[in-house]
Amino acid sequence: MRKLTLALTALALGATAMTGPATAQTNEQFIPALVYRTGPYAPNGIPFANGVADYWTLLNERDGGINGVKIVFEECETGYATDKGVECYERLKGKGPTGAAYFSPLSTGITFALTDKVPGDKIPLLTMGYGRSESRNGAVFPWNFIAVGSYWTAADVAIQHIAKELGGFDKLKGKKISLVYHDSPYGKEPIAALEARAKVNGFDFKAIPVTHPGVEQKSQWLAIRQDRPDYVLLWGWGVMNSTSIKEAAAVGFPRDKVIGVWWSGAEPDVTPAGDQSTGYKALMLQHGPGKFAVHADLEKNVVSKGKAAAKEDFAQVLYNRGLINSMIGTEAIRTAMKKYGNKPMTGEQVRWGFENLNLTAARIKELGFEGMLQPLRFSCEDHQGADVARMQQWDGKAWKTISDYYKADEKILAPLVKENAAKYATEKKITARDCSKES
Amino acid sequence: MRAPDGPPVTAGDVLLSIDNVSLSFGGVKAVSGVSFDIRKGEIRAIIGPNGAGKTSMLNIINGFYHPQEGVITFKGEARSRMRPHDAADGGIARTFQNVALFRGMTALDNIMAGRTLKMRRNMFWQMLRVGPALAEEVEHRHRVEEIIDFLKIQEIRRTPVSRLPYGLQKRVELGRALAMEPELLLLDEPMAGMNIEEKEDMSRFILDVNDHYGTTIALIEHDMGVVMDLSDRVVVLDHGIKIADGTPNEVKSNQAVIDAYLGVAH
Amino acid sequence: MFYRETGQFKSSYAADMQIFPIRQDRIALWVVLALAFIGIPLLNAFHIWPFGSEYMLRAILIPFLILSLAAIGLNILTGYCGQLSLGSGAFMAIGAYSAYKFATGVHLPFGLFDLSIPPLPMLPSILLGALMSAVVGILFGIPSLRIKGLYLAVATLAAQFFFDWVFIRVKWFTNYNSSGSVSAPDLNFFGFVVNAPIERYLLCLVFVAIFALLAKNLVRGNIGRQWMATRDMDIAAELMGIRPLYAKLSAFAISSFIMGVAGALWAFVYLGAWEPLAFSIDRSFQILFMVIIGGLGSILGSFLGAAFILVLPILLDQVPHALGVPISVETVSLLVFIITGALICWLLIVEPRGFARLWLTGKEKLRLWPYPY
Amino acid sequence: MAVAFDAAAKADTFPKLLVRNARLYGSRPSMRHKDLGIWQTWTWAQALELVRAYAVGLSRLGLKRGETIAIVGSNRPKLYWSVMAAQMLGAVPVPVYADAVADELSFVLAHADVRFAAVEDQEQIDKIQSVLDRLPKLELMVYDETRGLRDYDHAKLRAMDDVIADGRKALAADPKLGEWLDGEIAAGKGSDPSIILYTSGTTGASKGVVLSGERSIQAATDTVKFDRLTEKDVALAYLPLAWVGDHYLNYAQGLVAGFCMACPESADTATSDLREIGPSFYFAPPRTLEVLLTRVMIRMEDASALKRKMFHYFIGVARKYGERILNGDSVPLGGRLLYWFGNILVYAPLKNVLGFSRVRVAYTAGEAIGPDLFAFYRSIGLNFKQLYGQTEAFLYVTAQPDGEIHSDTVGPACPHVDIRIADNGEVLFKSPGMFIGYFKDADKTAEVMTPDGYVKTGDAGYFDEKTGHLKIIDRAKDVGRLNDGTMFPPKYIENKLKFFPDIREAVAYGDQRDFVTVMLNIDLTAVGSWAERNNVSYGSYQELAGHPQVYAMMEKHIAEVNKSLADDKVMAGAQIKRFLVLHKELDADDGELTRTQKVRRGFVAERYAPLIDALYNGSSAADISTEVTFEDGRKGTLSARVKIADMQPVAISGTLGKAA
Amino acid sequence: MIAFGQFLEVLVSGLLAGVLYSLVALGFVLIFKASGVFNFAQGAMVLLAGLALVRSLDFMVGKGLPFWAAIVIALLFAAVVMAITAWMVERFVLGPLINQDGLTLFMSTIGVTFMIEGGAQMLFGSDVYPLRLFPSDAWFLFESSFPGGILVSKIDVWGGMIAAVLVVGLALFFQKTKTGRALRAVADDHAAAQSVGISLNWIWFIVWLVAGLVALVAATVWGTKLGVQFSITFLALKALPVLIIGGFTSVPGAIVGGLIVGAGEKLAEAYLGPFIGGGIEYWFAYVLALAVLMARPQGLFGERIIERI
Repeated sequence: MRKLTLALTALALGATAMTGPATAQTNEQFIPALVYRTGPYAPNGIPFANGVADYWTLLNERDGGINGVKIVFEECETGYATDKGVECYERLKGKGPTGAAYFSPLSTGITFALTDKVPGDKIPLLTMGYGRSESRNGAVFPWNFIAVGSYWTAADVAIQHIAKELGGFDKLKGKKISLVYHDSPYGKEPIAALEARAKVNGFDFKAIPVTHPGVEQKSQWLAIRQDRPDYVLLWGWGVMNSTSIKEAAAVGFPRDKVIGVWWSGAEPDVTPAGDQSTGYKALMLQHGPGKFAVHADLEKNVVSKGKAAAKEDFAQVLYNRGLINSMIGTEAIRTAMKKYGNKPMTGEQVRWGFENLNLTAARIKELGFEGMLQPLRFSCEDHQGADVARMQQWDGKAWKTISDYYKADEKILAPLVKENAAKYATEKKITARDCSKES
Repeated sequence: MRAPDGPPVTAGDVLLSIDNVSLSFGGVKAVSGVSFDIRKGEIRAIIGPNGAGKTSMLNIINGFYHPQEGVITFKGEARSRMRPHDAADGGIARTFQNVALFRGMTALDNIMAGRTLKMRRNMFWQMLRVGPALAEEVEHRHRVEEIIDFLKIQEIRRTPVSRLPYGLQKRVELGRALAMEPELLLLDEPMAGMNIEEKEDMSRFILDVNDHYGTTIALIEHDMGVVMDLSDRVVVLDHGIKIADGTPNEVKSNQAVIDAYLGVAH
Repeated sequence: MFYRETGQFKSSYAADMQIFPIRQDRIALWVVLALAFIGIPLLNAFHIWPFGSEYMLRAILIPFLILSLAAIGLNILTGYCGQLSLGSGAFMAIGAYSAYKFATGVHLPFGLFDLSIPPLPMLPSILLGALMSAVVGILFGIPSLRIKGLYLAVATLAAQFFFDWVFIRVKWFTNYNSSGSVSAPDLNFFGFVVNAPIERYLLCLVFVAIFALLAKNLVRGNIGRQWMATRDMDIAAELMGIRPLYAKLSAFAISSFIMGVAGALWAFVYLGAWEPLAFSIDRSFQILFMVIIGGLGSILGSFLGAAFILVLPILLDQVPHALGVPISVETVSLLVFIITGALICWLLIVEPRGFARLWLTGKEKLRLWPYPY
Repeated sequence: MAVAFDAAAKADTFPKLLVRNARLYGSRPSMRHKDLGIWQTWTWAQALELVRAYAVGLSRLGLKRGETIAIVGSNRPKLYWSVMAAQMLGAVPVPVYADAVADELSFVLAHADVRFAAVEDQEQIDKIQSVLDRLPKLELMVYDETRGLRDYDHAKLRAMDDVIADGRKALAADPKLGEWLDGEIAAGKGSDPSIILYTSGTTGASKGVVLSGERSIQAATDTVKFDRLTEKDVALAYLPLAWVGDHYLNYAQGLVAGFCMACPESADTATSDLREIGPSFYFAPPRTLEVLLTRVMIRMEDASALKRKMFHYFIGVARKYGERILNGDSVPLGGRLLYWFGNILVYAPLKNVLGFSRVRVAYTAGEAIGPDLFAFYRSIGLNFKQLYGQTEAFLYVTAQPDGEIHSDTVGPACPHVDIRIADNGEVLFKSPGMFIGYFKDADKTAEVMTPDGYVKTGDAGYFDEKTGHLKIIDRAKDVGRLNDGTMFPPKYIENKLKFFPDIREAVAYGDQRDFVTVMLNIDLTAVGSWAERNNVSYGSYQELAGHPQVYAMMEKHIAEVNKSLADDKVMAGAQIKRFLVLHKELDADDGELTRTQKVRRGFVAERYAPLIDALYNGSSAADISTEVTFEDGRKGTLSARVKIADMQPVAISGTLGKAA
Repeated sequence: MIAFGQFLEVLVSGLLAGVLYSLVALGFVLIFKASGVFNFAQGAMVLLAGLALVRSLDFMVGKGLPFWAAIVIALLFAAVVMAITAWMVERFVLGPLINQDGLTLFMSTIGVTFMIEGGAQMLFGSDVYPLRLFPSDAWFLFESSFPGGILVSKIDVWGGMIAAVLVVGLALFFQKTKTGRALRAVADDHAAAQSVGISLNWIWFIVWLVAGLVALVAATVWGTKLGVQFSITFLALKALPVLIIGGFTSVPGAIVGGLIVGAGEKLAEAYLGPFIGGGIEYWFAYVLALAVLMARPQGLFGERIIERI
């Protein structure tokens, strides 16, 4: 009998959960947040999720929402698992008066699965700095917004930086560059761009996979020790990053010749390795850690009121990335409101907002993000909006920006995007939009 | 009684003969140089003190052990090596000293499992379970029900065997062996651990099987009274060597047998 | 109590051997089927709680059905044939990727053996994909002839990790997609494109219903008895003429086939686009949990186990939010972990044979009511 | 199949009925038998075909009109068909109890002059062969079960299947044979002896009651109408084949109504078979009902406290309203509602587990039934009724019509039955089903017949003034008087005692004595279970029976009976003064009970004379040593010291109940 | 010479890595040996022990305690946490499940895994916590013979030494102490052990405690190597092939199995990987294990399974 009662209670509770609380007021914009605050990738997931949440709180606290429309958000724990992510998506997509404004899953696997679903539900997918690189092509991927940078951008910029360190692109010729990557679609994304680059610049490229989760990389790094590449690119996530840095140190590979992608360039990636991380470089998704104008607002309106999600991760790399992620999303909503009026936006309207989002330097400054982000402008064809990145280096205590902005070489990347997008379109029988006809 | 595959054997003929068979495990001789035969239709007992190699002998006959030396001739076909399921195919069934039923299944399913070899429909038909597959299943169920009736275990048909008392488990095991319609039935201590009443029942069943189905039976048994009552001929093993062979009366008065048993008693 | 069996006698073996010999069970089954095939679509069409929402269909019912199917597959191998396997994820992956290849066209550039198959329709693709899974299942089942129990379980992990690697490494499987992720083609069945959640749900339901029936037929037939005999006492089974080779490998084949279908559905119908991580070791464990919690050697148990392992955490996850309790998602998901773990332990203590046995015990009680035993 | 005689003609023999049924209900089941795991079923058409073949087979073996054929075994289709096949040939079947010992068997077979015997299996054959020297006339035994008979000398044995197959072959080969058989069927006259049923007889050797087809069918037709039995009904044939009850209720009524008779797999499985087949027409003697109720109560004792409480609560509700609802009396709405709940939670499930869910008409008879016991079954919605009858009447004398049910009466006379109460209180009757006479025993026949053609039942009874129903008190010759003249109907007292589940059997003494004493038999199941619950340890039946706590319990029961006797002015003087608990169960094998499980009072009194002496001489214990028969037939001696307890009589209100 | 140097380097690092796997595998072996339970929770226990250790260490260092004192107290604290865990597991999970079959017990340890993982993260946080107990740079040996020398990670050597001490310690525990001998008795025959008055509950508590302590030791090494974080639980998967090869019941088997797996997978990755695409060490370890099982179905050191009827 007890069993039954328990089961019934659980069922009843679950049932009420599924109907959704009847708290929805009309003037609210619902934004879901797929987060992972537990499990193997929690160290990276937590700061990002905090940044995302804190920015929304800031808007509500400081501005009373977006143009007077209050932001309501709900987190759903995915644990970085695809099926859990899909469940969260289904759970949250219909909430609020107008449904979910957009989704940001912060997981390549979930992104893939959702890419298939969002066109049907008409909800944009904001995958800032991750996901399918070819989804930059808005004609084929109308609902995906791989904002700020793709892995191909990253790969290209990394090579550009190496060229600069070496003293010119001609110096790349004959050099050995190895990629140590997480053996998954995420880790494999840059290979196409790097291979293209290798062809152009004439360096030896070698890809070295590390099996998930990457707790054991001895053989990979012994191979590197013997192979003696000039540079090692690191495309890891979670525990793999710090392990790579430690192994690099163990085999005596100079840390300043290791260049990580922006997902390998945050505090949780370097602190476990301690001093051994000193000198390690990583790409920046334009921004780095540190406090900017927006942080002052946050401290004033959110932190001081005890409403911040952040703790010691405040102003860290991934926290700041979370802020930018939310900012781009909310600015897209704001843009949409210009067209559709100051009321909660539907996903479809938000998509229009994304496509017409133009973050000028002035606007970025106004928002308090000056120094974190270059101007960004989406269009029907371009769902990336920017293709620049910088380089940072860990000095043992903090990340220091060590380069100016590099612009990715469109000559190399554009054909890749075009080709892969076309392939996707054929496979999925999608007819690409004609962007010239879009308003 | 349908005759299993193989040349027809008439009553009184030798069904199985063991010629000079030896078996050892890593130097330890379990059976050495044993020869005897089993005639069609008889009840043949294999007796001997503990460790005499009786169970090893049964294991050799149904192919579970492969003797290092010697030849086994079954239905006129000599074999030195056969897989257990070949023996089963050839019409040898057995029961086990410690009941070896399929514990997760009901008595009915256990006995039905004994029909495996007789069932011919492939997996595809079984999956659909229509037409010929269902007909086959029904036909074999009918045969199994006859055995259930024969052994008077109707009441426990649907009971998982693990819940049955020991005596009934033994009976189900006999049923499972009978379901194979064996020509030669090997019984390894069919009455071990039974009380007098159960023993009487089991003796009755063994005689009935022999009588009703005409099955040739080779059995190992400790209870000398039972052996003398049941069997037509007895072979006596001691330490892996045959020490006597003959009718119960002959064996009873054989000095070597008396010594062997007395030796055990000391 | 609700069972009134008096007068339900059987005058033929066919009637005696049907899946549900008790009339009340048959009625219950028809009610459940009617609800599943007609009730839910109707409720969905008129947006009536709880099946009116897409969430219920897409996030709960569809994965529940697909994982139930996978659990049935594993149950045949582990529950009926006694071969513990941790490679379910791999067999699902083989089903998924093979179906994908058949649906998008197979081209094997082996020089002389240049094999080209044009893209096949969806149904044959799925079935052929499952067939591939069955073939691989047989291959990886061969060690079971020598290795038993936990050792075998860990050995099946070899298949799991090997295929994890294969589908990442061998670009051929992903049609040379740069990232190695694949996206399912249209679910076109005889010209009808399955797309809406309710259609997807019905598609899964049809597959699950058919395979559950076929699986049930197998396990109660001759081959099923061979499996169970092998499971319970392999030596005795062999001495009775059951060939361990045939029994075990057929279990591997059937089990892998069903898991292959489940894998294809999981990829095509549930995820739509996927990477090998969708079929990782976690999936293998998840399905094993379902089978054990649901009840080894029970088709019904596969459904109950899938419901418990899949649905319970989802429900628990939403409880605090539904009640308006302000707990962070982190705490909630950790609590869900702890509670799920505790429930598993508790259930095992109450009934180590899983839900199926609990169900049977309950049913037995109802049949004997008002008697206590 | 050509039916030679006029179908419209009245079917006055059973074979004619069989032909009629094959025509009317050809595809409906006539017989079911739980065999090989399922209910093997034969339609009326199949049955006719089979019986015809069987009859031809038997006739080819030499069975001729007017001869007798013994039928020995339990309820099996083939044995019923043996009866039919014999009747088809005009031969007279003589059923014999399957559990009859060799002596009884040889008496009947010899007395009935059988040349043929249809027997069930090896066991019966062995039994007959052991007394073969006393049966010089016996020529051939046909047997149903072949098992174990392979090595038997088959000079006097035939397998039934072979006989049937032989008959079938002959029928197929020679079309004339079929016509001949049709002629034989038509030649059967209603007034011919149809069957000889040997009464078990509470005293002396059994007598063969000869019944005619015409009369049997007339009686059965009346009762079939009375209870509105149709071809859609189902009955479980689980009572002894040789007992008039089975022959009447199942065989005769089955043929008349065309309903299906189902034979259980074996006696052991009768309970579960009953549950499976779910009969709509049911008969059980009070003893069976009593055992059943005891079992229910004991099993419920092991239920959880909540369930037990619920069970007893709703049984209480049923006792309050159930019978009234069944009788169609007015019941308050609340009561109906409670009963409705009770039906869902208790009564219907209980009927289901007992196998009574589909019972439409049920009878009990054979001895008086405890009012509480009777009320219990009726209260849960079972239409149990009482009937009164005997072999000589072909069972029915009286029966209770629906809605006129009283536990202490046996109902009014059946249709076409005439009842008269003799001066000495003995019930006399004249009925359509009345027997022709005792086989080869004209003296005895004359003894029980009055000159004007009434049959003496030997039972004492009277018509109840209120209801007009017959009330049976006891055997006419058993009703005695105490020395002070108080009426002493032993059965009446015994039945009151036997209603306690703990008491299996009671034997009361008092005729021509100063006071009433009883010997009790405890019910091992009930008392054993009680002992287990109360941590009373015992090593044997004897030890348990003699246990002081058991005595204390019995004392309580007797005190209750005394109280109820004291309430009845007539019976108040017959209170029990002393009692003892017997150290062994009364057993049919020892001759203490009849085969129908009735106490042989005289025999018991003789056998336990020292105990009875002790009951009346005031001693507190007595030694007894008796010979017992074990199951395997061996004999042994059992000695014990039995305690005797005294009772305090309940004060009697009003005048002493002297002879009225 | 270069090739040989490389080979040697890969081999040595493989062997040492294998020993680190053995540290985790040992915990499995202890529990399986004594109770027949395949303890799926061993990985989670390493996480719990590591988190308890590193969080208390950080806390005390933050309070200004000298490092050596902090580390001693932190180790004690972690040991107490493991003891409590062992007690709870025995009291609430395994105790009630006594006499159930292996699969049920295995499943129950999965339940335990969920609880430990949830509980550990809830109590101690789900971030990554650096732990620095052992040096993590490397020696370069024989630089004279081989160009660049043979690289040997210091932490791996530390791990190896700790493993050696642990094995010796366990051997002494099993041979010399009363409890240890009782454990062995239980391993041999549950019923017999019970009949001579050894409380099975006490034994199970002890064995889980010892396994917990082994997990703590593994956590110190692996925590230093990876930082204490959730991913540490994945080590269990690396320990499984070690177990198979060594046999579930053998302590030396766990070590030898570790050596074989470590060396095998590293050599395969280094010499086979480049030809078939790399990233093969994970499955290679399992295939290796499978190959060993095909030859010896009970593992190299497992007790021989004798087929009897």
